[in-house]
Amino acid sequence: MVQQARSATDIGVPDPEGIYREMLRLRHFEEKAYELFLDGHVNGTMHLGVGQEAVAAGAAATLRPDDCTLGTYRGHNHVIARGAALDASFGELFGREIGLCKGKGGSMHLTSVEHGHYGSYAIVGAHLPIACGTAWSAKLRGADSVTLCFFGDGTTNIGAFHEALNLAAVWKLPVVFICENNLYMEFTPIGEVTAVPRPAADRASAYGLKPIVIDGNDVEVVYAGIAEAVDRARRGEGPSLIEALTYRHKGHSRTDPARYRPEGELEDWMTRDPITRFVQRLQEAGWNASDLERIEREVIEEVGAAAERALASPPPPESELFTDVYCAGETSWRS
Amino acid sequence: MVQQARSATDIGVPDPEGIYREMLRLRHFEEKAYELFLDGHVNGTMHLGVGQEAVAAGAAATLRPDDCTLGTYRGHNHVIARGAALDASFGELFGREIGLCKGKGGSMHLTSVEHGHYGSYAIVGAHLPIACGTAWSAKLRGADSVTLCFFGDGTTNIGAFHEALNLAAVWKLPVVFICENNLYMEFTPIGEVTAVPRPAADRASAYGLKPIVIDGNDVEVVYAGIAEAVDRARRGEGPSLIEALTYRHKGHSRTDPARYRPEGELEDWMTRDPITRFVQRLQEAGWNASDLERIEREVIEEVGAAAERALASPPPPESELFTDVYCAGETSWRS
Amino acid sequence: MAQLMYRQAVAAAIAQEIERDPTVMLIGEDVGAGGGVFKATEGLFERFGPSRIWDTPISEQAIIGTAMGAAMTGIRPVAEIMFSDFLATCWDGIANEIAKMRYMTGGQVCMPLVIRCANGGGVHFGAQHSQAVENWAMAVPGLKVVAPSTPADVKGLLAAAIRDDDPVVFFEQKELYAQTGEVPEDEYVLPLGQANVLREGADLTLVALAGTVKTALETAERLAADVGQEAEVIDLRCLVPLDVQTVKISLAKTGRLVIVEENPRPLGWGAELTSILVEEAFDSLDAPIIRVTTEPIPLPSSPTLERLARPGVERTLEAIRRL
Amino acid sequence: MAQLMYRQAVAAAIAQEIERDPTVMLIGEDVGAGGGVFKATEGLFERFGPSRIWDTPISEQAIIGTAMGAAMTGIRPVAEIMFSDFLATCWDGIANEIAKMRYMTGGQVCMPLVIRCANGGGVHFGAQHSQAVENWAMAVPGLKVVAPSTPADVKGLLAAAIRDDDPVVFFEQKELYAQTGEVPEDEYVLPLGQANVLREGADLTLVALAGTVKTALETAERLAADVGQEAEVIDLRCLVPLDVQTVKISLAKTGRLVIVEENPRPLGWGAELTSILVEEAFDSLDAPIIRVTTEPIPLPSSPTLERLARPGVERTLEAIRRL
Ligand SMILES: Cc1ncc(C[n+]2csc(CCOP(=O)(O)OP(=O)(O)O)c2C)c(N)n1
Ligand SMILES: Cc1ncc(C[n+]2csc(CCOP(=O)(O)OP(=O)(O)O)c2C)c(N)n1
Ligand SMILES: [Mg+2]
Ligand SMILES: [Mg+2]
Repeated sequence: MVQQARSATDIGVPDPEGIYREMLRLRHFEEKAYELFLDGHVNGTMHLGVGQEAVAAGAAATLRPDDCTLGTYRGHNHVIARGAALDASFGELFGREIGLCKGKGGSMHLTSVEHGHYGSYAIVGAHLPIACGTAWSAKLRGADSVTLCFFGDGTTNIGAFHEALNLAAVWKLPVVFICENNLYMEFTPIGEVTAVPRPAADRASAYGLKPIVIDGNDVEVVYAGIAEAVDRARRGEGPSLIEALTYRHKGHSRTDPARYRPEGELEDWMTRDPITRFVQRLQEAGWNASDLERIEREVIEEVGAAAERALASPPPPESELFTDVYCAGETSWRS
Repeated sequence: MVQQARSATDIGVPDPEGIYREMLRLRHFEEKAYELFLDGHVNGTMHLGVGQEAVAAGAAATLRPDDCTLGTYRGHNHVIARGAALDASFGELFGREIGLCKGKGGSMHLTSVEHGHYGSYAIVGAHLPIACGTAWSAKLRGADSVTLCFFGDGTTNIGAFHEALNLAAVWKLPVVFICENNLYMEFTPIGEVTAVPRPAADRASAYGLKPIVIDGNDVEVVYAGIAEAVDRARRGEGPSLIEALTYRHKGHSRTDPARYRPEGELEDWMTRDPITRFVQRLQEAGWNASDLERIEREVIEEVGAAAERALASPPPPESELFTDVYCAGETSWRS
Repeated sequence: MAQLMYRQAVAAAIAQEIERDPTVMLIGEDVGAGGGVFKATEGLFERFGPSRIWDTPISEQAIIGTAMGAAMTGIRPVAEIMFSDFLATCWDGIANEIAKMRYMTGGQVCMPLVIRCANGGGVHFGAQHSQAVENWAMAVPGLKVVAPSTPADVKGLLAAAIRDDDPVVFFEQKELYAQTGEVPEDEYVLPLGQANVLREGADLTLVALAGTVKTALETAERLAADVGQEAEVIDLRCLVPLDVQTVKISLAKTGRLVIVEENPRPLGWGAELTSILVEEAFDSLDAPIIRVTTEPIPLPSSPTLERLARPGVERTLEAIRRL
Repeated sequence: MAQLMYRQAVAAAIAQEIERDPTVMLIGEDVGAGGGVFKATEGLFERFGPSRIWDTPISEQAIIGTAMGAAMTGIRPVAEIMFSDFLATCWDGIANEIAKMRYMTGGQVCMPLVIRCANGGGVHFGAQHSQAVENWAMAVPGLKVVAPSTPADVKGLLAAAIRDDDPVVFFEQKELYAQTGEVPEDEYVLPLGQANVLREGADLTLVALAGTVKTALETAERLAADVGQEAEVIDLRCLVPLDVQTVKISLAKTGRLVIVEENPRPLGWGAELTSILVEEAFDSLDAPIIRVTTEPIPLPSSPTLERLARPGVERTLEAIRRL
């Protein structure tokens, strides 16, 4: 069931301005990254989350600093929403010293443990069992922190999904699995390769879980839905599986023109753009347009300045090649 | 829902004597194998299917010679029910030249392609995707043959289960997945490690399939349930997932004393022994005890003679070491 | 002859075999309507349709298992695992089932299937999309392993792999997908297990595979220009079957051998080749066999670091100086 | 000192570390109440209960992923993958995630975990339960690899592996589980990466690991008795870190070296060792380095064939004759 946003006057998130600003930061980060990709500054590949900002921003707003998140190669939104610096995030895309991972990870592996973000994973499904582990760890350490694990609709068909969901349920782990159903796995409509209409929610009962479908483009709905699951997890009542319906405005990766989309689909979803919708909500609730525009200008400036700083950063020093393989600090495969 | 056997007078299998004889062959094969294991004739390990004969015998009776079956390390029942010779089956356990696989496979890998049995697999879950392949192949070749894939309750928690079930459903493959729920994965009660009470049936809806639970110790119920699924598959209506409730009388493998069982459990299930029950049914239907006993004596003799022939077979010749790796007939890893 | 890109040669080989043999099927993620993420199967779906080209869910275990079940029962599947790194997600199917089934059953089944994947680095995709893992496959008895370096070899060897009755893991070099070369337009099949001597020379032997063939050839040119030494360059083309004979003949002539391999140390394929040559051609060795490999680290995504990590001309020249 | 079986030494090491460090956890299939299929964890559940000993479903990917997530966040998990063959079912987690995460994140995480598994043949379990795959793990940069040959080494090296901040794949030799030996009763920890010279000799060097150590020692005795040659026997104990130095010192003395390894050819660990020695100790070599390995085939279950396939004393003696 797609839930509807709450009443028009009170905005259903704790810090509406903060959420608005966050969604804008995600959006403008991605737009800037795309521009710089076309200019040849981004190495390798890149998967943008434009259009999916409400999930990352709404989810992050439900968390404490000691909570854990894990995401995918389409993961810029999630690490930034947890608090990672924009310049370090850009820097990682550009393979620079300033990068979150010193340039060793790249666009698909943005990680900021400092902010509780335990990695972006580029092999589909791999991080779902890992999320069980961070959640299990909290339980073992007697901490009441919660793990949020983001993944796509296509990920629900891989074996690791099944193993992780079952173990989380059996061990009642404090983890919330959030499927961002953006209709496509790469170029293939998810319905063509999935035995059920709702790739995540229709599997929930296989793990004794409630099916939960939310409007992933309504940040208030996202916040409410995930907050409830996070609370449950924090109370020790076990995992949840949430399917958030959303859409990526860009292609799958790099410069994919997304020709596989039926005509009108993008346009249709653009009318449900999560930022536009939230702006409408804020305005209905009495925020004035000029304030909102000012915030957006501030964000654009912040993002631009961060990109500049990242571009000004040098590549990692050659000495970095052999560090971080083993804890001893070099490639100590021989003694 | 556990279905009940049909009315007392007409036996719900096409060839009651054949089924009776088959179940006895399976039972006495296993008992003899156990005896010879204790005498040191079986190499490595061995997993007996004593108590689970109704599933293999009932299932095999629904099949045509061109149908495919795949099973597990607990797979003696299944290959024999398809028609594999008893002496060659024993021979494989003993590592002899006469063995189904020339002694190269062992107890866990009994295979008789000649009889449509495409292997016993010893890594949990591995064969479920392979069963998709034999079913897909039939479809591609325009054959209306069907694949039956046997596995245990514990297997429902591994990733390969999920991937296979989804693909089978999406591609509407002519395959019937048969979970023999014998309550345990090795030493652990299945309920302790599974998020739902019915490890297979409670997952069916995740693949758009109907939940089907049958009494796996009633060979008539097994026959009827599987025949229906096989017909569906043959008509091109896609896969089924059947959970057959059964019990293994012996331990998990080798000489496991199965101390993890609650007291009285085995005794309770012994009262539902599939062979004893079928004997009762036959007697109720007018068969006389002396005929049934005569058949059993014949089977015991057949099994004993087969074991003797296998024991008389030599070990495989040393020249077999390097054959069968590659089709060219030797270990042609260097040219 | 046609000028084809390496990736177009993939499609050409598959098309050739699909047309020739009704049991050849392509199966994988986005191999159909999408044309493959590397465009290596572009045009096949339009040409042969969904009865021959099968798009799957993201289910590598199911892809590999399905290919195996089909191969045992009369089909010749060509399964794509998008990146060779992902072989790890279905390694049980490949290493424990496909590679062993024929042997375990005493020869009751054949396993005529091909597993294609994009292998290697140089495109800054980071540690999980850049590995060269042909050594993983080589280490599993029962598999054949092919890794072509040119568009023509792609066509000839992929066709051969599809016709072969044994399972073949076919490594396509990611970095080379856009490289062009002459490819025979007619039916074209090469034998598996024949190395290719791409350059003759009497002073030393350079052995390479797939992406490092270019490195070896460039090194040989530099060497000739700089110090007047003539290197023989051998493209192995296959790791299994391994054409030891061609390498031995060259070594007997040159007495000195350097291996350029993209597998990271330890245990790249050059280690086995070295070991075989030491055991069987010890007397030919005038100097140690040196291996130039990817460094023993996960591959970094930053181009600066990635370049340092992979075997290149400079490191190869330096190795030659150590002979 | 106590007389313990190899498998009891596993439990002893885990018990020692669980008592010492509240973050050490054991996780795996039937490791708890069941005591492990090899009885290697027997008694731990009774002693430490379900808060330290965690039974799982048959979900190898979940076991490995869970261990990884926990290791990144302050826990030291010891994960059991019952048979080393099954590493293939969770190879992505091991080779692509656990091994690379530290590097990919620029050192933001540590990965202090151990993956234990029963490795090797000799018990007639057939091709899917008998492989020696320590070479698979050695080929992945970022992993450490340990394979002890005695009960005492099991205790000392497993303790070290648990205390190590890097991920360690710990191969227990299936065939040796019931073998007994002296094991220190007090706290006992050995360093990783130190080979053990088990027998001194000046005529040749035998290098072995885990199950082949016994073969090497027996071969040395036979050699001394039969032809009066004295072989030095080195137990590597670890493949990563690899103690090349100890081997080089021995080779410098003996000039001749034979490797006895259970990995099948091609690409067993001996290949890398050979390659390193050829590159770095070429002048020490008075003869080719010969490797005695499992044959390049899936392992047959029939004892007659299995015995022929694996490296034994006879084949080692024969190799020595070829030096
Ligand atoms: C195991 C594995 N198989 C295939 C891929 C290639 N791949 C990368 S993204 C992707 C699609 C994932 O779809 P979805 O889960 O819906 O996430 P989205 O990209 O839509 O966010 C695929 C197939 C991969 N990275 N890992
Ligand atoms: C991937 C894998 N993990 C673990 C094992 C070890 N193992 C063998 S049988 C078994 C239990 C299987 O239980 P179930 O599926 O219920 O089948 P049953 O033995 O009861 O017939 C386990 C864990 C294995 N063979 N493969
Ligand atoms: Mg998607
Ligand atoms: Mg069971």
